[in-house]
Amino acid sequence: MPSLRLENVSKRFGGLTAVGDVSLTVPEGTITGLIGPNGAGKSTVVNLITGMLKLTEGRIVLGDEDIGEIGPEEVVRKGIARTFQNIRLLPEATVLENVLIGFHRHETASILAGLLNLPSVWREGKALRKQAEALLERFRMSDYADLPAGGLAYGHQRRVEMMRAVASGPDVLLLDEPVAGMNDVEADELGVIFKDLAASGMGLLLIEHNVRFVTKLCPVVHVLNTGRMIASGPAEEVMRDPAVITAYLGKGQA
Amino acid sequence: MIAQQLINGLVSGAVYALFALGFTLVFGVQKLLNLAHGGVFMAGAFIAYYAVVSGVPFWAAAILGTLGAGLISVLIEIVAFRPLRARGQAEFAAIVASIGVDLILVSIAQRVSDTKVLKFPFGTFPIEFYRFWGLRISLLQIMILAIVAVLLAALVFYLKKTTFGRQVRAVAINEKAAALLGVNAKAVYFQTFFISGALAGIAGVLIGLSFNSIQFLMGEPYMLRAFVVVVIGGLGSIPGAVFASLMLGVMQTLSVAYLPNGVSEMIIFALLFVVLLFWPNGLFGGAGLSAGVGRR
Amino acid sequence: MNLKKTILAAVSLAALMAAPAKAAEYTVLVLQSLTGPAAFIGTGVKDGMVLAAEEINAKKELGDGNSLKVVVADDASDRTQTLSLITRQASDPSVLAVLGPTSGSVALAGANIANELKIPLITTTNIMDVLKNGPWSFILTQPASVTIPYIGKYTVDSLKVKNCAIIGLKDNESYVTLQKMYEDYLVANGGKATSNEGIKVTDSDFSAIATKLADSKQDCIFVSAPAPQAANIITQLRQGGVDPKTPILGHSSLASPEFISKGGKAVEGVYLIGDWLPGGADDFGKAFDAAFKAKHNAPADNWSAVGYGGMRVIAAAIKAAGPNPTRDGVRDALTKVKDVKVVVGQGLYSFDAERIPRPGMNVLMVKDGKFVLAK
Amino acid sequence: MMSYYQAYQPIIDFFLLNLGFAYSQQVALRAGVFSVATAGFGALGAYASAILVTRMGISPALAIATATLVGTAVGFLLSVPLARLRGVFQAIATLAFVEVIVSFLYYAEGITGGAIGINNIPRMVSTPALLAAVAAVMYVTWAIGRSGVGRAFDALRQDETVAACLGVSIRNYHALAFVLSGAIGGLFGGLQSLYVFSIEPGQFGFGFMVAILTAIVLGGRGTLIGPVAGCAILALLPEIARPLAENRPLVNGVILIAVIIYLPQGVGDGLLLQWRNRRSARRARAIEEASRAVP
Repeated sequence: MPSLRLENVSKRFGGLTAVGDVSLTVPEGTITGLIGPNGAGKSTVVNLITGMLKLTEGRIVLGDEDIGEIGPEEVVRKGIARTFQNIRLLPEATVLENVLIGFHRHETASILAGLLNLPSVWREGKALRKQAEALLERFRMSDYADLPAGGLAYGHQRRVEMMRAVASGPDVLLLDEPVAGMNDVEADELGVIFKDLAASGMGLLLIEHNVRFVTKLCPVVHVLNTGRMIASGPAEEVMRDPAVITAYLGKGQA
Repeated sequence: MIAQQLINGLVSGAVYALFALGFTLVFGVQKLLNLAHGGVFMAGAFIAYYAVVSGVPFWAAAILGTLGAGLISVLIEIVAFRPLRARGQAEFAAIVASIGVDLILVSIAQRVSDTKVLKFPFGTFPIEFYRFWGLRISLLQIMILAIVAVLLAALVFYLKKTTFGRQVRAVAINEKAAALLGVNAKAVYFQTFFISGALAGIAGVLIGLSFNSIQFLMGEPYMLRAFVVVVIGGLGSIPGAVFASLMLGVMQTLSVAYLPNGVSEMIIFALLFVVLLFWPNGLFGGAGLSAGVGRR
Repeated sequence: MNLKKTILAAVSLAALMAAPAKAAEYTVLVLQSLTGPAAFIGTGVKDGMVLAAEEINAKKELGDGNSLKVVVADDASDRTQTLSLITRQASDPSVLAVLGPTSGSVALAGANIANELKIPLITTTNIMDVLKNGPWSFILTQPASVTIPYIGKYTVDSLKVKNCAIIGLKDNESYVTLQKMYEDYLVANGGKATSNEGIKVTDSDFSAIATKLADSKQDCIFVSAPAPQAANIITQLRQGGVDPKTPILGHSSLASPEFISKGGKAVEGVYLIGDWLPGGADDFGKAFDAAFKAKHNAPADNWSAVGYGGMRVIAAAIKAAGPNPTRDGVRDALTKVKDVKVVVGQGLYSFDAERIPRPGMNVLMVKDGKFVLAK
Repeated sequence: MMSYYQAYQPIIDFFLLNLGFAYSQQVALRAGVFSVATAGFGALGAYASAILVTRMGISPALAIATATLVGTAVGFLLSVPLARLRGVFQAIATLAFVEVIVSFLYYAEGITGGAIGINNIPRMVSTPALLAAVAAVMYVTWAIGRSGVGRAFDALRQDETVAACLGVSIRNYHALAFVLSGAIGGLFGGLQSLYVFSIEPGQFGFGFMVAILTAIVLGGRGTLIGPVAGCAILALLPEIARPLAENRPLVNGVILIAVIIYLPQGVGDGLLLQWRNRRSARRARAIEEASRAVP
């Protein structure tokens, strides 16, 4: 699977630099960490990769293809999926329906066939349903398949969002604070699944607030502060970096 | 004659501007379309009319119409818009709810006026004409241009130079962030709706006065014009609305004067589609609103 | 207690005996636009019709204690309502005829369904297509081809002008027909329409048209719009500097008190035609005007006068259809209606061989804030 | 019984016609397209079939097929500038579109008859034909609900950004919604003009637009039964109480506000969702109890 590279990426809103000169790589089969305090620009990085924001400078490359200009729909088709910091499910749809829409980019039945409900459509529908059910099984959510997603508990909603992203079959998965608001037990349960996904060859970019969680999972961690990359490297090393400590704890503590 | 027609066009355009400003102001702050704006405009004219026929002097009736329209507009915010905003995803719901409000206002007006076309009594405003360089311009036309200019200046001053104006712009950019900074978003919405309604109300009074006609459907053509104005000028843009209104007024009079009967309407709306196709944010950029999901 | 009962029984018995054996109630459906865009026509027509029916019943004009039963319905100019209401009422065999619908394509749709269901129907409109639709549909008002020559002739023969600017509604079919007919009349007499300004019923800004006409040359201006809007147009024409000596003319839509109340001094001297001379042209008309005033506390307008005549015409047809009238009988009698006394035009209402009504028109002018016959 | 049916037959037929237009409106709203163009599509379809039948003597079936095609084509053309725009622009532009169509119908007298419209159109459409057309449209609506198209529409309606991030092409699916809305609108416009004897521009204006929009907001934007519920309620209201018929705009206004605030999914969709929620609450309880039973 191809890996994702950001090369000297910048994003300015008017005079304000949200992200400045950031470079990082998400290699296949690993979980890469991206941490930083609130307002450091982590979500901006995700939005730049997924085609929601225009780059001011720099390149975003997947494998050897520049994907820095294409829109969000195209980005997905290139093999990049994401979750949202503030969970965004389709509230009226059931858990299963939320996951099914994740398969959208793999659907092959023609629109005309869909309008007429031809056999090709229901054959494909059946196959997708099977795949979705397998995914539910993997995330231990089978019991909730027919429940409206909007009414689920917080942790379960996070899982639905993740399943939906995984359903699109990405090479690179961007997780925007996936364990925010979860306790350690719940978080570690998800950690297992992440490792599992990485083992299958997928590259994961884990954007987190929870330092403990990131150090546990990620061999390489990048630290962002006020839009700049202030440290990169193995987790333990980075956490000892004085610049990182200052950024996290404030100047007085350093 | 062309100079005379330009004056006619500028006067019509100035009143379009008054109407469109209130409409675009609410959109700029709320990102919601208030399709009841035409109804509020009509209500302003109705209030002033019934005040005049019950003996109130015209200037006081005009103020009553303006304030009344402002209050109706605030009422719309409370009854129809606020519950929707609280729920989120109000874009579509606001369109529906404001159409509903408009239907109610128009039905009430139809009932009150018994479907009749009303007119301010003779002598409500002196009819005087001034002639120079072969042109005729009435006292009323001069007054309209003056009022529009004054109100426009006041509005710009209010938005750019006062605390309230800064708050409005803060809420327009990001309601949550503004709230964190201590801006009372509810108060901002109240004021924008009031100003928007008052502008519509005074436009209604001026139109009713200068074109001798107050009736329950009078908002409809102005609402349609306002669509063209905000698309060309950019939704939420005040200079855009003013420029587009004047342009529209002039275009319309010139097409009545020089083009075959009936095409002016089609030209105007065709223009709307052309602008949408090539400059979806309007010729003046609007309030930094992107049209659709994509890199911005 | 007992006594009371006995008296009651006696009274009702007496009432029964007093009623002649053949006493009958003839039901007529008055289906007009009482709400919606054509309500200004429909409401007046309905008021006139109801008044006429009350008079006919009070004066026992149908004889033998027979009476008219009027069912009033509103279609709001909505064809769904028109078709539903007519279909439903027609399924009741006691309904002999329909007076309505008011105008526009709703009237045409009404005519279609009446011919399909075979029930006599008199629309308020003057559209000839209603007659072409079949033998069961009639028109109450005179088509443009009958009325417009009255004002056309006045323009050409009395005012001696024939090149006129025309301002007219383009979104209402009766107004369009009328102004076209007027143009045709001018052309047939060697004149022409110098310009043709289309307006919409919600328009109120006529400054551009006024400036244009102030600058162009025409011998007269013909305005085809509802009364208040026409008053507004003429006011703006005068303010826009149109030569005050240019005669301004219009058709029967101007024959409403609103034209004068909204136009004031600006409409002085405007020529128009009317079915109804306000106040009434003869004793019959004056009596109607008085009765209307007594009932509605407002003077009768053109449309209530038209409606009054409509009810008189259908009553005459029902009477002529003899005892136990059928829809067939009423229809046949309608085609033979001749010289029914009405309050419009020259006072006598007949259908000609093509079922076109011909009570005639009056050419009026505004003088000192009143409609008077134009010389 | 038979005469009873005859007396109410127009109500049934008009219900079916409105239902068709309601599906045209629904398919747009379902995909998150804020279009009110159905009135314009209906007008074009109606005039197309009326002109073909009355002036060229073309068979009704062919005329209605042409009407559908005209609606489809115009829906596609409209989607070119509008499919990529935000909702409010779509609303404004489609309102203006209806206005352009109506102005054109008044203006192009030679083709459309101007304000007089087209009259004496033979009635060539009967209840069975209307039923068949409604059934066909309902089938397609149902099929959409079962396919990826429906999933994409539903995703777009509920959250455009999420849909885009899952690879749903906003432009393509909004264009598809415009095309479907145009096709259905054109089809029922064609049917209508061969049913009501006469057509004129005014009937396709603001009033028509509001009536159809009210039916969908009232019934629901997402399900097959939404339009049926909405149209049925609106058709029955004036039959239940005449005052409701005489104040129709007022009633529509109150319905629009009340429903969008208190029952935003509409009566049909809302009830369906409520039923599902109640069932799911039971399920959730059951799951919880089961997990408690196994320590």
